[in-house]
Amino acid sequence: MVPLSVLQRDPDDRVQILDEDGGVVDGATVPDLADDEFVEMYRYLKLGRHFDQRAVSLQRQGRMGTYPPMAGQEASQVGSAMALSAGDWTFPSYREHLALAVRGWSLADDLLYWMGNEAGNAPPEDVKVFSMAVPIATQIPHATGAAWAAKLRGEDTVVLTYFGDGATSEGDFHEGLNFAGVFDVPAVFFCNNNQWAISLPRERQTASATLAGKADAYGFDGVQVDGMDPLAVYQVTQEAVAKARDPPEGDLRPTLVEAVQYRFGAHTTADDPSVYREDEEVERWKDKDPIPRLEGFLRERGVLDDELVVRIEESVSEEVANAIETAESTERPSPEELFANVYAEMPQRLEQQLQYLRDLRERHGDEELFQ
Amino acid sequence: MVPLSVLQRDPDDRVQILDEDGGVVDGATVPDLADDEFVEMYRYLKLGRHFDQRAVSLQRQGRMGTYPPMAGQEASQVGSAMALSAGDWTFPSYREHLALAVRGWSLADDLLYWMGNEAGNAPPEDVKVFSMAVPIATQIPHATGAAWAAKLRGEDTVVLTYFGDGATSEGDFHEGLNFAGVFDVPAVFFCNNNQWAISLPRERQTASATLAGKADAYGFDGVQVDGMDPLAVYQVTQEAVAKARDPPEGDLRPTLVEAVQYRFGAHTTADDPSVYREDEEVERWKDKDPIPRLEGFLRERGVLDDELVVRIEESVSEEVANAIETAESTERPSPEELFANVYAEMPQRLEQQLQYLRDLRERHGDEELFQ
Amino acid sequence: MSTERSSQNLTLVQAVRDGLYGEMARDEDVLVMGEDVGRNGGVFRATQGLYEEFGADRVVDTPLAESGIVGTAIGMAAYGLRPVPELQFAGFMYPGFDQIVSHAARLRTRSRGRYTCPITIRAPYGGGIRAPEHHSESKEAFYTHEPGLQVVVPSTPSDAKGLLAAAIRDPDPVVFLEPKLIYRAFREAVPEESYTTELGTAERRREGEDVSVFTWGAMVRPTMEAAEELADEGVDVEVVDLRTLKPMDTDAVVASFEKTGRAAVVHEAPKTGGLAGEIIATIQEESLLYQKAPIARVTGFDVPFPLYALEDYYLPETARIKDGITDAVEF
Amino acid sequence: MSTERSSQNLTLVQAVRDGLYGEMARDEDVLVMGEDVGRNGGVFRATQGLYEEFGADRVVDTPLAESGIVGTAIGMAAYGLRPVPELQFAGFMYPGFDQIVSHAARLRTRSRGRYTCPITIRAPYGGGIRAPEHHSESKEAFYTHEPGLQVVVPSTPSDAKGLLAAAIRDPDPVVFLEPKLIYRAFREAVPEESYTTELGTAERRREGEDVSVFTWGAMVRPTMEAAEELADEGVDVEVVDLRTLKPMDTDAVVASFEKTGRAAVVHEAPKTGGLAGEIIATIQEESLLYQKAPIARVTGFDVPFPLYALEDYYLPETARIKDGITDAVEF
Ligand SMILES: Cc1ncc(C[n+]2csc(CCOP(=O)(O)OP(=O)(O)O)c2C)c(N)n1
Ligand SMILES: Cc1ncc(C[n+]2csc(CCOP(=O)(O)OP(=O)(O)O)c2C)c(N)n1
Ligand SMILES: [Mg+2]
Ligand SMILES: [Mg+2]
Repeated sequence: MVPLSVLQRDPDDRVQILDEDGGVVDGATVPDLADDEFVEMYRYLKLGRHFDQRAVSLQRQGRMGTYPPMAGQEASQVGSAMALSAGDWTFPSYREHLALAVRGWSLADDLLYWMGNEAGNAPPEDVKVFSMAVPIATQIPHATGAAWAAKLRGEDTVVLTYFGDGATSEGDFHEGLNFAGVFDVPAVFFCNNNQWAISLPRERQTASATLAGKADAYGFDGVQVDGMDPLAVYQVTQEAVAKARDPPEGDLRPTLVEAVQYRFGAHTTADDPSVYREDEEVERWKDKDPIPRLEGFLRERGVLDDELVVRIEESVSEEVANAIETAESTERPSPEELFANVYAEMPQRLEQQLQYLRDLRERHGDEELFQ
Repeated sequence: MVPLSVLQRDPDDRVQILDEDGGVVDGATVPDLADDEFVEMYRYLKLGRHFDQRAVSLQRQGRMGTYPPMAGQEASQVGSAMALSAGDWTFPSYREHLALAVRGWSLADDLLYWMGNEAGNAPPEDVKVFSMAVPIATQIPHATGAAWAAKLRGEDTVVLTYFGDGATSEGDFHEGLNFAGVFDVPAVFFCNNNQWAISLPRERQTASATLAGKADAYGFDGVQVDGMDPLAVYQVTQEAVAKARDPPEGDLRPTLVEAVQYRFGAHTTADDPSVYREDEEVERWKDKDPIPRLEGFLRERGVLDDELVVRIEESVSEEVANAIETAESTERPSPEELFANVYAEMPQRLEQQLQYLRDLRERHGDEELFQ
Repeated sequence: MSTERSSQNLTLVQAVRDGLYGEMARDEDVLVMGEDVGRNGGVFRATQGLYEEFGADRVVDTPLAESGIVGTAIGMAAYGLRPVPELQFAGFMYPGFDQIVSHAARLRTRSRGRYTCPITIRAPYGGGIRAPEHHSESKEAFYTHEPGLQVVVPSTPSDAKGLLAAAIRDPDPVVFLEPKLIYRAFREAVPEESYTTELGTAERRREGEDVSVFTWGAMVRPTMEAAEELADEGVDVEVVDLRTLKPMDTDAVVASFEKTGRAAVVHEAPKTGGLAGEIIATIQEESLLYQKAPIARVTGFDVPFPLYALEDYYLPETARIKDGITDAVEF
Repeated sequence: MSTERSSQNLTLVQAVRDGLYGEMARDEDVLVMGEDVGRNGGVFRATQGLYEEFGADRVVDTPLAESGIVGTAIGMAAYGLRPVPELQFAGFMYPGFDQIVSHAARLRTRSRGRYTCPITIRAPYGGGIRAPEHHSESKEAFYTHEPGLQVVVPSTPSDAKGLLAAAIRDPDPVVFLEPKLIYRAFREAVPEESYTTELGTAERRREGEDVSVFTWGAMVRPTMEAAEELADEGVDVEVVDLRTLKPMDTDAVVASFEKTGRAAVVHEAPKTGGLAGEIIATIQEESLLYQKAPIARVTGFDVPFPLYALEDYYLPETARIKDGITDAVEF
């Protein structure tokens, strides 16, 4: 007997596997992962949380520019990224530091990017992640296009793109999903509904009952999932990916996943959330913190104990410290980089401007230029 | 016992009152219009059809520029426009020649506009119609904004905007409807789904089951109506307008109406539909032609006979002939009009350019300029 | 540093807020709308306190959709209100670009004056604050090329308030670009009462005889610095702050140029297609016979605005401006 | 009028179609997408027959959404394809403007070359065919100001084919604007085989000694007419067709100007902020000492492109161009 796909549920009916204490909710099936995969998932959550804290403090210390924290949102990132196959593609926005790490892009590169260096936004060739997009929702049509290209080439690739609740109001969300439905492309549209778009709460972003329900307007499935439950996110994404690759007769490939979650911290380090929301609300959502939930589940399952937690914490600390060390010891980009990647071949006018910059620096020295 | 509003029906369940022969379908209620209003409705349909034929032939004869015909779509225009109150506003696209006439904008002005004269796009002060918008879907946020302004001012006004099936794919459709839901503005979004966006058929425009169903994404009602049934269109629009003005507890003001219809002719006089669609399809839709349907209904009701039809045809011919006469005898705009309405006050540079144009014309004469 | 009773010592962003406050108090039809302008008071605090003062109907937190913001503002304006939409950064105006150029700019023409579009579109603009990608754009030239628009860039707190009030009261659309590098760079005495600074008028920031520099926004300060340094070297620089970029005060440009016969134009935007070209073309049309040297363009490079590690190399700074002026003088 | 076996006598729009055909036949990764480009063959028939030849996967009728068209094309391009999106009219490019300037133009820079965007965005552009509102825009200056873009405007059938092929093969994004006034204005011998015409190179259409005129697209023809008429009056006009507007062949511009010392620039776009300013600024930077007279700008007016009853008054025509050139000569 084939169980009804989670994708077929009413979008208001949120998929959940772990309760707030890490117990398995009634009727839920735990995804078929090996123990070490569960532990890996846990380690990633811890890695993300720790990375986030360190990144915020780097910014505070003036060692990094503006940074968008993700505490509270780790489960969505890890659960979804782990559900992809090696050949699948990720099109991120700007907050998925951890999802990118799961997919093999180094945390050091992520830091480098937030330190103002484009080199950090160029994933290595073997990492199937697109450069981060800052303009809201604009990566959505890119993902549709890439998925479409994969399909046209007869490849087996699935493209997953992340965006926020706020992004669903942009025209590009609409156009990107509409194309995906019409051309039936193998894409997963993963909405990290963290309840806030800077200061605008979800309920003022749209009058629609759910965000997942918006999928209906494009003819494909939408599903709401508890975005702070890594197992539920994993399961939903996995089904969406499987359907994208090989849809059942009569079904379209794309899926809109609404992962309901909360950002514990500020929108970015430049933001002060106390202006627009109550601490109480934050506290209520902290009850859903994915880390203790998965930890509870793993302890119950007998694959995690105090000792392993400590080992994981140590290794995570070391990994983040190394990433920071790498990022901070990376040379600042040469000013000549300004001109290096505008076109494949540098046009004459840019060569002249580059020469002008060289002369200028020679004439004045960088110190005098920027006293 | 309050009958269930038509707006509350499943959008797939199309509202219809007249069958293809003009009989009243089972269970339908005929709108509460006086006999002379029914006859007026019929006269408008005839006016539109005749106007359209004449306009196309004016273009053929080189007496007018490109023109977008509306044959087949008259019922949607008349039924919806008649459902508005005098103080309500219409935000048209480019194909609603007849709806604008119902609202008091002269056919002569409409012709003038398609003859390339902006004067035709400036409705008289007492006509509550906005200038036509050619860029697809862009008028939708304007309508939302106007409705919002009316609400902020505590006025009783409802704003109705027209757009096509193709328009639903644009970001502006999405953003305009989403704002309407969030700010709960008194607007009716009236989609003339004529099955084609130039050469793209409805089913390739979006994978969604209906267009009406897209309303769900914005938290308000969507309803499908037989757009070639003037009575059904009238009824649906009237309910949508009433709800916009005075929504039942818990309901939002806006409505998305999908009026299912067909354009009998070309997209514009520059288009050749035989390239992309079969005559057969056109013939099938002609069975739904609103004119014989309403005519059948009125004859059955005993308010229309051969004599009145002839009188109506004569008066309609005369009205259109007068409109053409007026438009063609309107002086061509003065070249100085180029500069007249760019800003409230003409900046110096424009004054200089105007002077330059004057000198140029004096120096060369218009004939030499445009040999 | 004035301590007069009727003036306050404000930063530029405070003056913007003060200007908004004054116009909203003066005219019920004025309303502010945009992303995070309400309860949050704007990401730069340019609308701080307005929500508390005027309420959610007049200080509107909108969904995240720039075309929707501009498009609904146009509908409101046509209906009779005076919306002041904020777009959060100039680099995020583009999703609303179609509504700006195809509608706001054309409504009056299209309707032969029946419908008008008195909106003021505000956006923080320009580089230099170590912001993420797309946050440092200065593409004023996109807007100055579009007939029907007006474009304003203030460079001082008192201008910011006066020009903003003039823009809001103007019957036609204004793109009001606020150089965020100098949002808090300095304070100035700003009158407490409402006042307007006429659109379309340049302001001479420094009188000089040897060479004219035309600039605006955040570039005024390094230009003034360069001028002072050059004064020590015996070069007397005139600095003209254009303030309104469209319509431009070409009389002021031409008058200054005809006096000095030498000039530089300084802007942050990329050189190619930047406004310097327009200014130079105008000068040579009107005053070629006065011209003693090529007019220097001191501008951003023709590259995408870089992430912040390199932004100092992108932006014209005092030394570059000095060099440019010197080229014009020594030719 | 050649009857060589290997060439056909084509109009400009036929040459565009021929160019698309050739590139699609040559490279499987090339695909055409847009509104009505498939079964309908394009509203100007620029893609006629391609759908039948290459099928619905490579000649794609898209939903009506310009940001979606450009945005998905960018994703395809990053993935390795070479999409050639058509936007139905240049006046309807603006909903896709953000994707063009924020993404197509920046992808290479943003990713330090890891991702690139080899797309060619085609759009019919310019006035003169009695089209409805928004169908006659010529805002090439919006695109020439954006670093990372290239902008091409052909003026002859053979250039159209060669430049289009070059654009499609180019590893970076190209905005390819097709002057629809001359889509069918004349025919020319166009080689049957595929070939490319190098981007970034101007073409001298007429050699002359007295004055240089820089122009492109639909303005080349009235300019040539003006030149011929002036020849009868003893003025020897050199006409340079820029063809690629970004990167511009400034060497060709400067060389011609240094020969004649006098110039006019002719374009349809509004004067203020139009490309003439850029050309003039470049000339005076490089060649001020050669300049004998102000460089005339013969352009559209600073008004929204009017409905067709007045379009003839908006567009520069032969008499206006002659006057402009004469001004430059007689100064
Ligand atoms: C087109 C655009 N408009 C505005 C912004 C400024 N901005 C950055 S993040 C943000 C809120 C995004 O909210 P959401 O989509 O919910 O994502 P989240 O930040 O919550 O992850 C805004 C308005 C932007 N980056 N791009
Ligand atoms: C933004 C924009 N893109 C493209 C066009 C060109 N165009 C004019 S009408 C049309 C099709 C419109 O289809 P639909 O919305 O169904 O309305 P209909 O013409 O069928 O009434 C297109 C693509 C346009 N006017 N505006
Ligand atoms: Mg959010
Ligand atoms: Mg249609």
